[in-house]
Amino acid sequence: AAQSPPVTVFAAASLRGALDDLAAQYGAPVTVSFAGSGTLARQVAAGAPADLVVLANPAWMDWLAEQDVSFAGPTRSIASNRLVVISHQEIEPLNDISALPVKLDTGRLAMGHRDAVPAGAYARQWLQSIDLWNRLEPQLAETDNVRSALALVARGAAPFGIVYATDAMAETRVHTVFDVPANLHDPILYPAAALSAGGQAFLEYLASPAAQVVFAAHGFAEAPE
Amino acid sequence: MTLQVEIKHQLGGLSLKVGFEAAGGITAIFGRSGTGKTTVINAVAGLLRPDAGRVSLGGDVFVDTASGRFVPPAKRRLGYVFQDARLFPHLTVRDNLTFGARYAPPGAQGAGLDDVVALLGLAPLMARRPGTLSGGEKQRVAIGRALLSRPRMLLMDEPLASLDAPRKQEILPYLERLRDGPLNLPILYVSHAVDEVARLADRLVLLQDGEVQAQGPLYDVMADPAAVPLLGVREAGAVIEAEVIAHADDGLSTLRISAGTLELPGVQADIGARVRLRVLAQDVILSLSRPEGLSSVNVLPVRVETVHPGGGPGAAIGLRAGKDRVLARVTARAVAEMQLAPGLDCYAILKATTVAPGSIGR
Amino acid sequence: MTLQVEIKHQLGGLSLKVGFEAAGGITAIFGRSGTGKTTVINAVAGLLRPDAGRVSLGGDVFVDTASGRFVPPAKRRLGYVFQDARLFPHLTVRDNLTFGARYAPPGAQGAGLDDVVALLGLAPLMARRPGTLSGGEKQRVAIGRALLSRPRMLLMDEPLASLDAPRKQEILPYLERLRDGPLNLPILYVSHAVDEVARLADRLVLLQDGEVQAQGPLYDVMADPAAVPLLGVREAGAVIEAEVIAHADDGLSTLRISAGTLELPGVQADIGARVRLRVLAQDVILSLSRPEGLSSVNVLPVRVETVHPGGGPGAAIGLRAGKDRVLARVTARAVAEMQLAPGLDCYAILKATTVAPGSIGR
Amino acid sequence: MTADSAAWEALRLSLWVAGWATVLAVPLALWVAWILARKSFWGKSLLNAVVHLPLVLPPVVTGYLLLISFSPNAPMGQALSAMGLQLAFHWTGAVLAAIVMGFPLMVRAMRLAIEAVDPKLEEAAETLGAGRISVFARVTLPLIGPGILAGAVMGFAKAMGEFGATITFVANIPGQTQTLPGAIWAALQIPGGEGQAVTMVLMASAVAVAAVLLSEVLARRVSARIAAK
Amino acid sequence: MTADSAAWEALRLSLWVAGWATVLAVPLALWVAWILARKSFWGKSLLNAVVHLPLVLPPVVTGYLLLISFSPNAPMGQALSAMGLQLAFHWTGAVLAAIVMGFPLMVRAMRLAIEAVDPKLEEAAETLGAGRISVFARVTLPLIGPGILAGAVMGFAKAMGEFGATITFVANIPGQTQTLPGAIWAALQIPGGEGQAVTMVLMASAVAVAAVLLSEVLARRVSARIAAK
Ligand SMILES: Nc1ncnc2c1ncn2[C@@H]1O[C@H](COP(=O)(O)OP(=O)(O)OP(=O)(O)O)[C@@H](O)[C@H]1O
Ligand SMILES: Nc1ncnc2c1ncn2[C@@H]1O[C@H](COP(=O)(O)OP(=O)(O)OP(=O)(O)O)[C@@H](O)[C@H]1O
Ligand code: MOO
Ligand SMILES: [Mg+2]
Ligand SMILES: [Mg+2]
Repeated sequence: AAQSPPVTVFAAASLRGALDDLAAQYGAPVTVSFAGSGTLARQVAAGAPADLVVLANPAWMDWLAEQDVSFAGPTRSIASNRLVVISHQEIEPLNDISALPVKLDTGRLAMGHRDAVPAGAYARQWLQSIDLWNRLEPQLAETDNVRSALALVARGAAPFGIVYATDAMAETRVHTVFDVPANLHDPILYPAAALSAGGQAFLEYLASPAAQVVFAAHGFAEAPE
Repeated sequence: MTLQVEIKHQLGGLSLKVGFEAAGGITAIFGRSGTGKTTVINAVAGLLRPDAGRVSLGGDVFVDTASGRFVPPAKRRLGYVFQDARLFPHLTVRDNLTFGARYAPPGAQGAGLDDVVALLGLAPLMARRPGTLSGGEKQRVAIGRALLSRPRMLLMDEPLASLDAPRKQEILPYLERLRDGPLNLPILYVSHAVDEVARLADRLVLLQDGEVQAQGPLYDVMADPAAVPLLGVREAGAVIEAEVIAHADDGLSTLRISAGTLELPGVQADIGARVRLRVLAQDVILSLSRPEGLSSVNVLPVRVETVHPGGGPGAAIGLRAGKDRVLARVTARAVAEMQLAPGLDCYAILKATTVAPGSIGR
Repeated sequence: MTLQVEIKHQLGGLSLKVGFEAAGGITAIFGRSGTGKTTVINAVAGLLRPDAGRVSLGGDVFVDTASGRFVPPAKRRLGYVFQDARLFPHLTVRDNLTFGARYAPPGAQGAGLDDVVALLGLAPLMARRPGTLSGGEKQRVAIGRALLSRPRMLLMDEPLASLDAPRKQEILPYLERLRDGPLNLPILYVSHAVDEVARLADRLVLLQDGEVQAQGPLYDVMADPAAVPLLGVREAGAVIEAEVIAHADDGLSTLRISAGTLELPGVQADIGARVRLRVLAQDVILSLSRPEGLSSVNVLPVRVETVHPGGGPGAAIGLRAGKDRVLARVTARAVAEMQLAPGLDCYAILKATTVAPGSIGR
Repeated sequence: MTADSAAWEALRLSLWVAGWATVLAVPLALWVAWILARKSFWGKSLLNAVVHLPLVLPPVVTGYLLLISFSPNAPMGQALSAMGLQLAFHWTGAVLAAIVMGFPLMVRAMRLAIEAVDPKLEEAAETLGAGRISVFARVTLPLIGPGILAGAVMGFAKAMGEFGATITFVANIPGQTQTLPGAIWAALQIPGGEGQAVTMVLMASAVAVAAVLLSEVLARRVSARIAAK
Repeated sequence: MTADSAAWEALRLSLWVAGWATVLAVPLALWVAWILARKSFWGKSLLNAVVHLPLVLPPVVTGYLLLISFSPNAPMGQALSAMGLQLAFHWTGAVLAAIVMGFPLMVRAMRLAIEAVDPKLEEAAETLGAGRISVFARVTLPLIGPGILAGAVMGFAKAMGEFGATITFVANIPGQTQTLPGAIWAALQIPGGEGQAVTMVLMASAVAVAAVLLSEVLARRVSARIAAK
């Protein structure tokens, strides 16, 4: 894609890192404006000068599709992710997650806000499905985005947290102690939609095998078709 | 240019109901503390909208509540010397002084900066700011600021209260010159110092509890025995007109009044000029015979017109000296001993030095 | 209780260098505008730290720059009546008046609220706030506030400047009573009104350009011809002591002075009391022969001591009357005609009514 | 918890937090304002700059700095925790965040008011025998009443609106630390949540209007007393 | 763009935005402050409350309201766009957001200063012939200098620190709308990005300290002139 035009991407904050690398590799200048998915969706609906929008939340993409916005192509998910439980201290992986409340003791369990942050919503689905929600709810530390939850655990302000696998991988001060089974919550997808030809080109690049290698290096998985 | 004031205003417990005229010259407002003097001046200046009434200067109607007319202060061109100096703290003395100059219409006549600075002794203060001025210095700047705005009329609320006597003696003649000079600047003047008022004023308005108690030419009001409680016993006295007829080498001048001649020191006026003399009632001694060998050289034949017993042991004696009226204050005992009664002819001794330069005007 | 002041201070262009004592009674500070009067009082009050010097009252050293001692104002217990009233705008008149009462030590003697309110005519204002008071009303509240703090000494900076004459005549005797009463409250008093100063003061400090020009007992300084330019020509005059010996039915009292007796109206003192009389130089007439048939009843035999020609046409004649000194102001022509010279015996005529009630003190 | 009851709960918590923040911050801000207005000392400029810092830094940073200082595993947090005072993830921490964020506003308002007081009045009080504390309590304090009120209402308003530092420091836990701004933000993060957000924005606005009106009425009463000086 | 040059770029933009916001907001805030301090009219309380609103609402809401009002497909945004003024997703919008967010602070400081001016001085100027505008320019304005300065420095500081409304209204586009707070926030989104954030926090702090110091020096010069009244 050597002769591609410059693109402006509005992208969910949790993609920072991976997208930076991909932008650097792309053959044209890529500017990325990071924000939360809700903010992004509204901005695009309001006429933001975006060529491509990548959200961390399919619900917001559904909302955006209903607005008066003309996409340059079909929406598609460019990556998927997993939830993990992380700890501040290096401990044995939890084979039995029902031990979590005991391990937590009086500490806090950091995660995204149960409704407002997609990672938090997935975490709640999972905790409810395994009947730990009611037990843990009083001890939650719900944050404004998943990276804040990660930071809480990284600094030790909270001993445990539920974040994306990608976050856990990038932060050296946390330890993954449990992999959340993907079937216990909605699929974690990053839907993207192009608003211009340039955006469409970059979207295609993101879906390309070369890009997927970079995604994988950051811990993302390929999105199911 | 005549100022006509006719206002009613309710201010807390005080019902102000004042009507007076101030035609040319200096009109003094006199009255006890809290009687409404400042309030009246504020109404003239436009800082107070009276509940009802009319204020006009010459042909210009400043306020007429009947027709709803109200001219804002800035358009009235009245130079107001406030009871509190109200200098602009952020401006130097110089900038305070020249503040109003630019708003005067191009042709407006008025005092020049250098004259005013010299008169008020402000030269060493020009670069200072009001914060560090002494009380008297502030007051002087305030006077200068009002003068230099080239007003059509001056409103002065106790302008000389915190000035020393020598400075007052410099400023008073200046005010007289303003009154008498080509500008003929009318002045409304509040003061508690009777000697200032007696010297300067052409008309007097006596206020009491928000109402006019007496008003009229200075002569009449000052000689009104009813005004004595307000003026103070020591300050009552008549004012008479005289013509300067000669200046002698020793500094004494001869002045003619209707009843004869007086020899007075320190008269500044030219020969032929008419001047105004203040004769304090208490400075007049009565004698049945023409006195001999006295240091006092001014003796006038007079006839007793009225004998007005005062509240205490004194009595006010109204005298006719030629066409003039003179007031003498003597003890009740002297009234009895000398058998003072209307129609009696006797002699009034005026001490030469009692008529100080300051009490000669016009 | 003696106040001793000895300070040096540089204030802008003014080098203050003042040393004086104020022992009991009233010490007046007199001087032209900007001469440093307020600055001196501020140093006494503790509102100004002098560059160098010492201030003490009785045994208490307030300031001693040599030892670094400085007593804060609150600990000095001096009642300060400021040149600008400085009332607390958020407090009613009543609360302003009583502000200082609680800081006085339990046993402190002093004026009572009711007395002060009556004296100053504040009763109708008690619930008001300073914002709406007239100039004179503010000043009265400020006086009352200082009095009611039960101070050990009063500092008064032109306290009566904007008061009407009748009110002054009520306040002055009160200040005299404070001075003379059981409290024996010393007062440091700045005023431009010579009659106030002459009436009240025991000592006079004349300031000029930041330095003491003359100081001493009132008599001496007032009679000092060199002080005349500062005091004003009309105001110079001697002060003599007298004893009240009789009160007649007609209101005249007989007073004995060393040279004879005087008949004066309106003397309030008891028989046997010693009072102070002020005799203005210009109120004294000299006669070579004993005058007859005059309304003036007070004639004293005197001897000329000094003849001091003034700057203008007048001359100040120093007279000895018994043990007292009297000052007369006559014209230069009279000096020549009467051949006034030291050693000449003649008669001084004092008009009965010239000695007003206000000029009798102690 | 229904959406509605969550909104009311957030409002209650916001009022509680803002109330405490205002009450606690006023005396402290007054003290700092007084020092800045009246004293000169080494480091005054630094103090002044520090007071302004929460205005300049993104709120998230302030919240983050608070977290680092007071998190359960930080020394200071542990010390306070031992004294029974938990800040991080507690409403008490929201109070602290609101105090810190509102501090520059309060200090500035009070400082301006103190600087407008004529020191000659304080001198007059001193000559009447009043010591420093009395002068402050009986003269300075009443005269700066409108300024204190202005500072308090600014602090209160800021406390009602504070979001970034609060969510970073105490998180956004419904029923525990979710203040009105947190709840509004959360509602806006859900597609179609605007309706609920509007309700809460109206709540916040109503509180703001009420606070401002109240403060104006009080201020008018105070300054009517002082009237024209 | 390297991380470092991004930081410098964000600093430059922040200074630019804050500078414009301050310059534009001062006269407006002064006018509103004057009205609130001196006039009484129907709706004054409402105006006062509206001015305070950005303090009470979460910044995101303010940003969202701005977005709704001025977005390219909103009527007002289109009108302005036709006049060549783009706000949403432009640095000009960041200026607007900073103005709105800093407005309550500026107005309050200026209002306190105006209320401290003795109207008797203005009356004196009127009697000397000065009309309303002259009185304001030659008496009121110089006397409230310190208050204006205080308001300006508060507004500038707030503009430097504004994040929530800005990111919502103009997004966070590096080199175009990414101010220092946006860059700091973005840095914190990278695990382990604190190091870069710290650099930028120090930059912001340095600017704050400089602005505050400068304003103090200026204020001291102004009030030294006025000295003890
Ligand atoms: N806003 C107000 N509310 C109530 N009373 C007021 C108000 N303003 C003035 N007064 C009263 O009105 C009276 C007249 O005030 P004014 O200032 O005119 O007096 P004045 O004659 O100038 O006195 P002074 O010689 O003491 O200056 C005073 O008693 C004052 O207390
Ligand atoms: N901070 C200052 N800087 C420069 N000059 C000052 C300062 N403060 C006072 N002065 C000057 O010092 C002189 C003495 O002032 P002070 O107030 O003591 O005079 P005063 O004798 O009380 O005069 P007045 O009778 O006019 O009240 C004045 O000329 C004044 O201008
Ligand atoms: O990128 Mo998110 O919206 O914090 O999951
Ligand atoms: Mg008055
Ligand atoms: Mg003085």
